This record gives sequence, C-alpha cells and structure tokens, in this order.
Amino acid sequence: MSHLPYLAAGWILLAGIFGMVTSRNLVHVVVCLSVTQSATYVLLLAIGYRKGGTAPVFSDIKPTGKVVDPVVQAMTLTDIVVNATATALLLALAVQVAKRRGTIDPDELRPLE
Amino acid sequence: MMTAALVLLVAAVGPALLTTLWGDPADRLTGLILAGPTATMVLLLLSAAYHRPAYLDVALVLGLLSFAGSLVYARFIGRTL
Amino acid sequence: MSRRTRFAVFAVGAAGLVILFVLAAFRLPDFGGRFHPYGERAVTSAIAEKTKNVVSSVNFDQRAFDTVGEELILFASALGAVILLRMVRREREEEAGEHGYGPADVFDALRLTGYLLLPVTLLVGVYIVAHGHLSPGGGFQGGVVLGTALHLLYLTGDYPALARLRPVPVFESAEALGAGAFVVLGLAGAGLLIPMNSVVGLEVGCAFVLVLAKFFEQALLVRTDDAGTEDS
Amino acid sequence: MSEAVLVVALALVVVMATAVVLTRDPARQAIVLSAYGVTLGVLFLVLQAPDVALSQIAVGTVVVPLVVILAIHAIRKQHGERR
Amino acid sequence: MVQAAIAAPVLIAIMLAAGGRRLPRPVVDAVATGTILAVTVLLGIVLATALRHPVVTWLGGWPPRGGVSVGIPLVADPMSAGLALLVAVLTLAALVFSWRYLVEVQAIYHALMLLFTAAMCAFVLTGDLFDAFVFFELMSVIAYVLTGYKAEEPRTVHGALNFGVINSLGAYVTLMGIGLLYARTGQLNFAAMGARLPGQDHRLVTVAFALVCTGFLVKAATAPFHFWLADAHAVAPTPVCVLFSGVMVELGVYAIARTYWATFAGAVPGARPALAFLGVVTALLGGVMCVLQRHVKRLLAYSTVSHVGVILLGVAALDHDSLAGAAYYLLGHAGVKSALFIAAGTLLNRFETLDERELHGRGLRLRASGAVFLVGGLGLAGVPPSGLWAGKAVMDEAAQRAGWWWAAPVGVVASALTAGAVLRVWLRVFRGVGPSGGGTAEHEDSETGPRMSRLPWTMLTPGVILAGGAVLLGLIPGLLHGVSHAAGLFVDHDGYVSAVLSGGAWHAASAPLHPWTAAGLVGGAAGVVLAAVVAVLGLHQPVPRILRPVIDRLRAAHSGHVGEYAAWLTAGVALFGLLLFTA
Repeated sequence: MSHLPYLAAGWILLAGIFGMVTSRNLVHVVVCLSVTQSATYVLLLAIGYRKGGTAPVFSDIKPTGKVVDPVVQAMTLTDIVVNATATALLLALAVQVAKRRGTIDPDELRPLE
Repeated sequence: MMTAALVLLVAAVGPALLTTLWGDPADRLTGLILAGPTATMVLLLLSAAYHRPAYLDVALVLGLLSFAGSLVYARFIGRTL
Repeated sequence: MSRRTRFAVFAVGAAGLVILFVLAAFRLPDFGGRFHPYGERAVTSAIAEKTKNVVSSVNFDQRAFDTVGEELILFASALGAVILLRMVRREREEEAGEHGYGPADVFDALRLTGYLLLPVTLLVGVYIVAHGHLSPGGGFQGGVVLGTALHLLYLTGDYPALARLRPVPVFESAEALGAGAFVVLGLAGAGLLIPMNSVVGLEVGCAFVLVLAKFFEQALLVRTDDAGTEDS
Repeated sequence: MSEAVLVVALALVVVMATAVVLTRDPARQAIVLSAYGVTLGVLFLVLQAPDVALSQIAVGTVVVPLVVILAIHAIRKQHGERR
Repeated sequence: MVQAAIAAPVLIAIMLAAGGRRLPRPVVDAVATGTILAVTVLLGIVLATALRHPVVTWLGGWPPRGGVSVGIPLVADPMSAGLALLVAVLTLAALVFSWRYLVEVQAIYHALMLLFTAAMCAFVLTGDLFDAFVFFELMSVIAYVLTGYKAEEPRTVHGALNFGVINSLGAYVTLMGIGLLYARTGQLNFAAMGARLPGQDHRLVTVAFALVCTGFLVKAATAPFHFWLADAHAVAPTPVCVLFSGVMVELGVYAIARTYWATFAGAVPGARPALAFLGVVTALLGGVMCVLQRHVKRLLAYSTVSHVGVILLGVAALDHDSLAGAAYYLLGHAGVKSALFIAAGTLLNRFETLDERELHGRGLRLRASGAVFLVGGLGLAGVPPSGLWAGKAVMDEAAQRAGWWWAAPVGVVASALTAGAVLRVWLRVFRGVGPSGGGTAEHEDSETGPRMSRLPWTMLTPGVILAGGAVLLGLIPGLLHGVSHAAGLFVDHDGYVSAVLSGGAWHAASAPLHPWTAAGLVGGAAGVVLAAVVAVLGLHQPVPRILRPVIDRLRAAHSGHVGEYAAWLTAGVALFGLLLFTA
C-alpha cells in the first residue's frame, strides 16, 4: 500500500502514451493525452495525502487535527483547467485537420514536407 | 457508513462502470446512466463516514451534472453514436 | 515507420520509463506520510488570514500568480477556439433542416425536467462560486457549473433557445472583463477572496460557453459548395 | 475500512483509465471517458480533496464529453459529405 | 517594475480582445506596438537594475520567513532579465513586420502576441518550478493557436496539432517530475528545493531531473524530441516564426540551465555527459536535415534545431565561461534567425511559394532580402565578428579546457551545414545560380492579401536591423562583459539560494571573455569556407549517392505522424535517464 498509488499514476501515464502511439484516430489521440494528464492528478494528490487526515477546509470542523496537503490540491486544480482547455484546443485542431485533409487517421495523413 | 460506501462502490458503481466497457453505445450509455446516481450515493455515504458535511456539495454537483452528462449522449444516440 | 517499428520504439522507451519511475517511486516518502512542510505552512498562513478554505487561500492568495496563469490559459484558449474554429469561406451555419437541432425528437417529460433543472443548476453554480472561500468549490468549479447550466437547454432539445440565450459577443466581453479584473486583483495580491472568486466564476463560465459555442458552430456547419477537397 | 475504500477507488481508476485508452472508437471512448471522470471524482474525494473532486466532476461530466462529441459529430459530418 | 512588465501586455491584450474589433486596424497596430515598446523600456530598466543588483520580488506580499515562504518570487537576475528583454525586442520586430500583415480576426492576433510575450517573460522570471510549468503551458497554448492561425490550410492545422500534442505530453512528464521533487523536498521554489536536495537519495533526484527536463527538452527541440519543430515552424505565420525560432525554443535550454543551477547543482553527476550527448546529436541531426530541405521555412526550422543543439552543448559543459559563450551565441542566433525568417516572409509575400527551386532567380531584384540572406548565412557560418562566432569561440575555449576536443568540430560542422543551406538558398534565389526547375508548384497563401507593388519598409527594416546587429555583436566589448557577469551570477547556486530565500548578497566572480583568439578566428574561417563548399555542392548535387539510404531513412523518420513522435518521446526520456545514470 505504501507506494501503490504512485505506481498507479505511473501506469496511467504509460497507458495514455501507449494509446497515443498505437492510435488510428486523432480524436482518440487527444483523449489519450488527457488520460496521460490524469496520471499527474493521481500522483500529486497521492503525494499530498496524509493518513487519517481530512480536507483543509474548516467550514464544518475546527482547524485542529490532521489535514492533507492543500498545496498539491491547488496544483491539481490548475492542472484540471489546463487539461480541459488543452483538450478543447487540440480537438478544435483535429476538427480542422479532418476538414482540410479529409482524414484523421495519422497513418493516412501525408508527411508534412 | 464507510462499509456501506464500500459495498455500494463494489456492488453497484463497479458493475455500472464495467457495463460502459463493452457493447454498442446504447448499452454503454446504460452503464453511465447507472454510474452517476450510484456514485452520488457513494459520495453521500462517504461524506457521512468522514463526518464532513462540507463534502455534500460534491455529491450535489455530481447528482445534478451526471444527469446532464447522460443527456449529452442521449442527444446524440442514433446520430453520431 | 511501420506500426511494428513504432511499437518497438515505444516498448523500449516504456521499459526504460518503467525502470526510472519505479526506482523513483520506491524512494518517495510512504503514501500517507507526515512530511508536508509546505502544506503545513500554507494551512498556518491561511488560518492567520482567517480563510476557512485553505485550498482557496493557496489558489487565490498565496500562489495567486499560478492562478493568474491558469486563468490566462483559459482566456487564451477561448480566443484560440474563436480563431481555430472560425467559419471560413464557403461555410455557413445550417438552418434548421434535416440535421436541425430544433426543439424536436425529445420527450416532453425530459424537456420539462431540463427546464426545471436549469434554475436549480444556476443556483447551485452561484452558491459554489459564492461559498468558495468557506466550503469546497470556488470560482472555477462554480463557473463551469454555470456554463453547463445554459447548455441544459440544448441537451433537452432546444438549440434555438440556447442560441438566443447566448449572444457570443456579450460573452466575449464578459470573459475579457473577468480575466482583466482577475489579473488586476491577482497582482494586487491583497487576498480579496470573495471578489476574486466572483470574477473567476464570470470568466470561467463565459469561457466555456464561448468554447462550446464554437464547437456547436462547427458541428452544425455545412459547406455551400462542394469544394470539399482543398488539399487534394 | 477507509483504506479498503481507497484501494477500490484506485483500482477502479486504473481499470477505467486503461479502458479509455483501449476503446478505439472515439464515440464509444467518450462514454468510457465520462465514466472514468466519475471514478476520478470518487478517488479525489477519498483522498480528501473535495475541491479537486468538484472541479473534476464539473469539467468531466458535461463539458469535456460535450466537446468531444461535438468534435466527433463535426468530423463525421465532414466524412459523410465527402462520400 | 517586474510585475508591471508582465501585467501591462496582459491587460492591453485583454482590452484588445474585448474591444479591438471595433477599432481601425492602424490603431490596433499602434496600441500593440506601443505596449511592447513600453515593455521593452521597462525590461531595459529592470536589466540595468539587475546588472547592479539582482531583484527578487515576492508576489502578493508573502516574503519568506526563516528561509521558507508560501508565495511565489520573481527573480530578475541579468540572465533572466536579459532574456525577457530579448523576448520584448523580438516581439517588437515581429509586430512592426506585421503592420501590413493579413490578419483575419484582427485584434485577436495582436492580443495573442501580447499574451505570448507576457507568458514568456513570466516563464523566464519566475523563481518557482510549478509556476514555471503554468507559464510554460500558457506559452504553449498560445503557441498552438498562433501556429494554427491560418486554420484554412491543411498543413497548418496538422503542424499545430503535432506541436500541441507533443508539447503537452512533454509538459505532463515534467509535471510528474515536479511531483517527485515536491514529495521529497516539500517545496516548489527553485531555491528552497535546491537547499534541501543535498543528502537526498541520488536515484530519486536523478529520475526527477530526467522527468523535469523532458518538457524543456521538447520545447528546446532536442533530438529525439525535436520532430514537432519543423512541422510547426514551417507553417506558422512569419512573425510568429520570428518569436518561435528566435527565442521560444531557446527558452527550453534556459529552463534546463535554470533548474540545473538553481536546484540540482551538483546533485546530478550524470547531467554533464547526458546533456552534451543530446546536444551533439541534435546539432548534427539538425544540420543534416537542414541541408536536405527545399522549403525555405522548414530549412530555417531545422537550422534552429541544429543551433539549439550547439547552445545545449555549451550549457552542458556546466561551467561559467561556456555558459556565457552559449548565452552570447543565443543572442547572435536570435538576431540572425529572426532576420532570416523575416526575409523568408518577404519571399512568401512576393511569390506565394517558399519552394527553393521554384524561387530560382526570382529574388534578383529583392536587394534588401537578398542582403539579409547573405549576411544571415555568413552569420550562421560564424563569420567574425558575429555574435555566433564570438559565443562559439568562448564556448570552444571552455570545452578545450574541459578536455572536450570534439566540441569545436561539432560546432563547425553544424554551422557549416546550416549556413551552407542558407547560402545555397541565397545563391539560387537571389543570384539565380545553378539549375532551375523541378518545383512542386505547391501554392501557399501570401499572408498579405492582395499582392503589394513593392514591399513596405516595415517588412524590411526589422530584418535588416536584426541581421546587421547580430553580425556586429562581437564588436561590443561592454556586452561581452555583461554576459560574462550574468553567467557568473547564474551559475552561483549558493548566491541564488541566499538571495531568494534570505535576501542575501549575490555577487559573481566574472572573468573577462576573449573571443579574439587564434583558435576562434580559425574556427570562424573554417565555418565560412565549409559553408561555401556545402552551398556550392548543394546547388548541383543534393545528396551524394552513397548516403541515399541513410538519408531516406532520416527523411522517413520525420513523418508528421504524431504517434511516432510520442514513441520517440518515450524512448527519449528513457535514453536521457539511462545516460544520466550510466555516464
């Protein structure tokens, strides 16, 4: 258990890259990229976790006792925004590739030279 | 509470999620539609188990939006899906 | 490069990456450990500032500059959607026709549910924005919920109603206003959590509505001539 | 017991992430992606990060799926017109 | 002061995005250019201050207490302030060039350029690793959009997509590395992390370094992370290319250097050979690919790859003199490459193609652009007293002292290949030498709408000034001294840490630099002669027959296939990690 979540994050990262490498469809590539990014959420939050700790939000509890790390949570929040926007932008580009090139299979896209 | 959450997670959310993994889009969508409310229940139970009423907000939003999320697919089923 | 070679290159790289990552992962502090110096300082600082939600305090006060960057990413990508998905020559938006997304083919009960949910979702969005400094949530989360709420109209089958409710230029200006106000507040750095949450909510909501509007435009596009092979 | 919940949530996330990648048809993949988003939300709450869970749920249930589906729709239409 | 230099372009950009479409075009141009001019002045003042005493600004009023802080610092030392100033100057040139540039959604282009400047400045000035990641992403997102600006062209959107996917992937690997570092040190600040690294497990530190560097290596287009660069640079609008090649790519090397000296100094023994290896491979591969191109912008893009490899090699020596040389080289390269892209832009505007063969002899009457190409080619070859020559001479001397006898020849080969290709273009296009014909007749948009009767001065002057300045750079003695001082501060890990965390003194022991050595002059001459040979040979026989199979392999590898690029990226991370451990 002591390192399992870190390894899980590594697995998700690799799985995402695997999907991108073997993909036949640019939309699939972009979605796999967002899976890759979700590995960073898992890693960051796992790093910030503290056994028996609770969320550092003191609306309904007294600010004593153990809390988990708020900094990684702030980082992950930023990360999620980046993910959503990057996904949207890359999908926009994929739509344009489909329109201009007539295919979104990376294997069929002509070299760029 | 925690036990209930665990049981629900294993017995309801898990199978619902697995349903999304096979079959044609309509079958998968059934799984997604089931996963939303069951996951909401899990969140409610967890909120109680952790003694944190503040976590209820998350369950509230998941409950509301998972319905809308299912609609996204329902809207396109038979067209793009 | 053939598919097999590509996979071989990836496999070699992945093997190396696995070794590297596993080496590192077992040298990390145990999961759930007590070593969080920065986190503890952040909590202390937030309590000193009397902010109940420490995550909000980190986001909007202590590390506000990160969030400035984050909001600018959102702002830039909304601009990007406008640029990349603009209608070019030979394209126009489809009138309600066979592909039309008019108020059709959705059960009445469903549509009614959608209409009923709209105000509820809006309310929840406002609540999450407004309570960001106290309870979980804040400008970003609430903003997304607000943006989503509008699209319930589309989801329940009424694209024209959504289009009416979504005058794109107004949203563009509102988004810019939100982003500008946030940059000013963020660099002033006075820890004004409530106004900051509100302007972020405004910006995020508008940005997502804008991005989605552009995607709708593309999904409903038709070409007026059949010059579909520009690249040949 | 709370440890067990954590392990189960983590396992669901790993399985679903792998499934998203292995689902090759983008339209079906979008549904799996939505489901994956829900599991992430649960995991984040279990990791005591309600703010992040809220964020993930807000973005992952409607906005991202809608963008993906609209993109697929736009692309499909393109192909339909070509044929 | 520092915040103002970042905030001003952002706020003006937001206003332009909100209301710019109602303004007439000249007003938008004037506002954007004026803003950048103001930013340039501000950054000039920052640099002048930093040269006397580096400025550390804690944003939001969270100064460190007892050596730790919860806030984010901006650190303006001469190196970072100087780079920020370079960003502003190049943006100024790009904006002046785009006065007559066709822009479809007009004010948004200007808004994006301003935001891009702000993002790059924030990225170089920040003293916090996660903050650097955020602004790296901001910079990248804007860069994808600018690359894909002409969304109606097939190659444009494809190049932008490859760029976006690979850069994002690199950035996420970097974020994994940031996570590892945070877990071990409990800090995000370069200085605070650096203060806590000694005594940590070296395996963890090495892996973290490899992962953190990945995103920056992708940005720096180091082989095998470089594939996206040519795809993106060949299709991006000309003024955007100026910023991409002139400075954005180099910021990747800067970030590696910054993270190394501020945080990892001494903790990663393998960094020297590993970075040097990547630098050499990149310099040579980029040079070879450069010679093989016939699309002018693509050719210039590969030459950027090659030269960034040389800069990385200079940084890899990890000593003060070599870093100063690399910084000087960067400065010279920025001027020359920006000028060349601007000149290529004028070609595109006149003839609506960038195919070298098709342009054969058509540039005879474009005197200014021809001069820029000639001067640029000579500059890349390292003709004294250009900035590239001076930087190279200083780097070579440092490498010699370190026992890296092979560094100087690698640099000469890289500059001969890249400069040879540019001079070949000059000969063929502007002098009409060599056989003609064989064009692919691929038509491109002219970027300016209706063809102009003659090129406006705004399109020529920036290029002429930049090229001229870069070629004379080695003659400015004060500049050499300043760069040496900046490098001295930059490599002073302890000084950085104490200046950031406790406001301590930060003084550099800067040795004067002497590029005017016999070895330096010989190196410059060798570069020019070899470049001339490459150019003349290239005119008639593109590729020697023996090399054909190898060359075909190389070309095939640069396929525009995003999955392949991702596979190479994975292999690259593994390779870099392996080098760090074994070397």
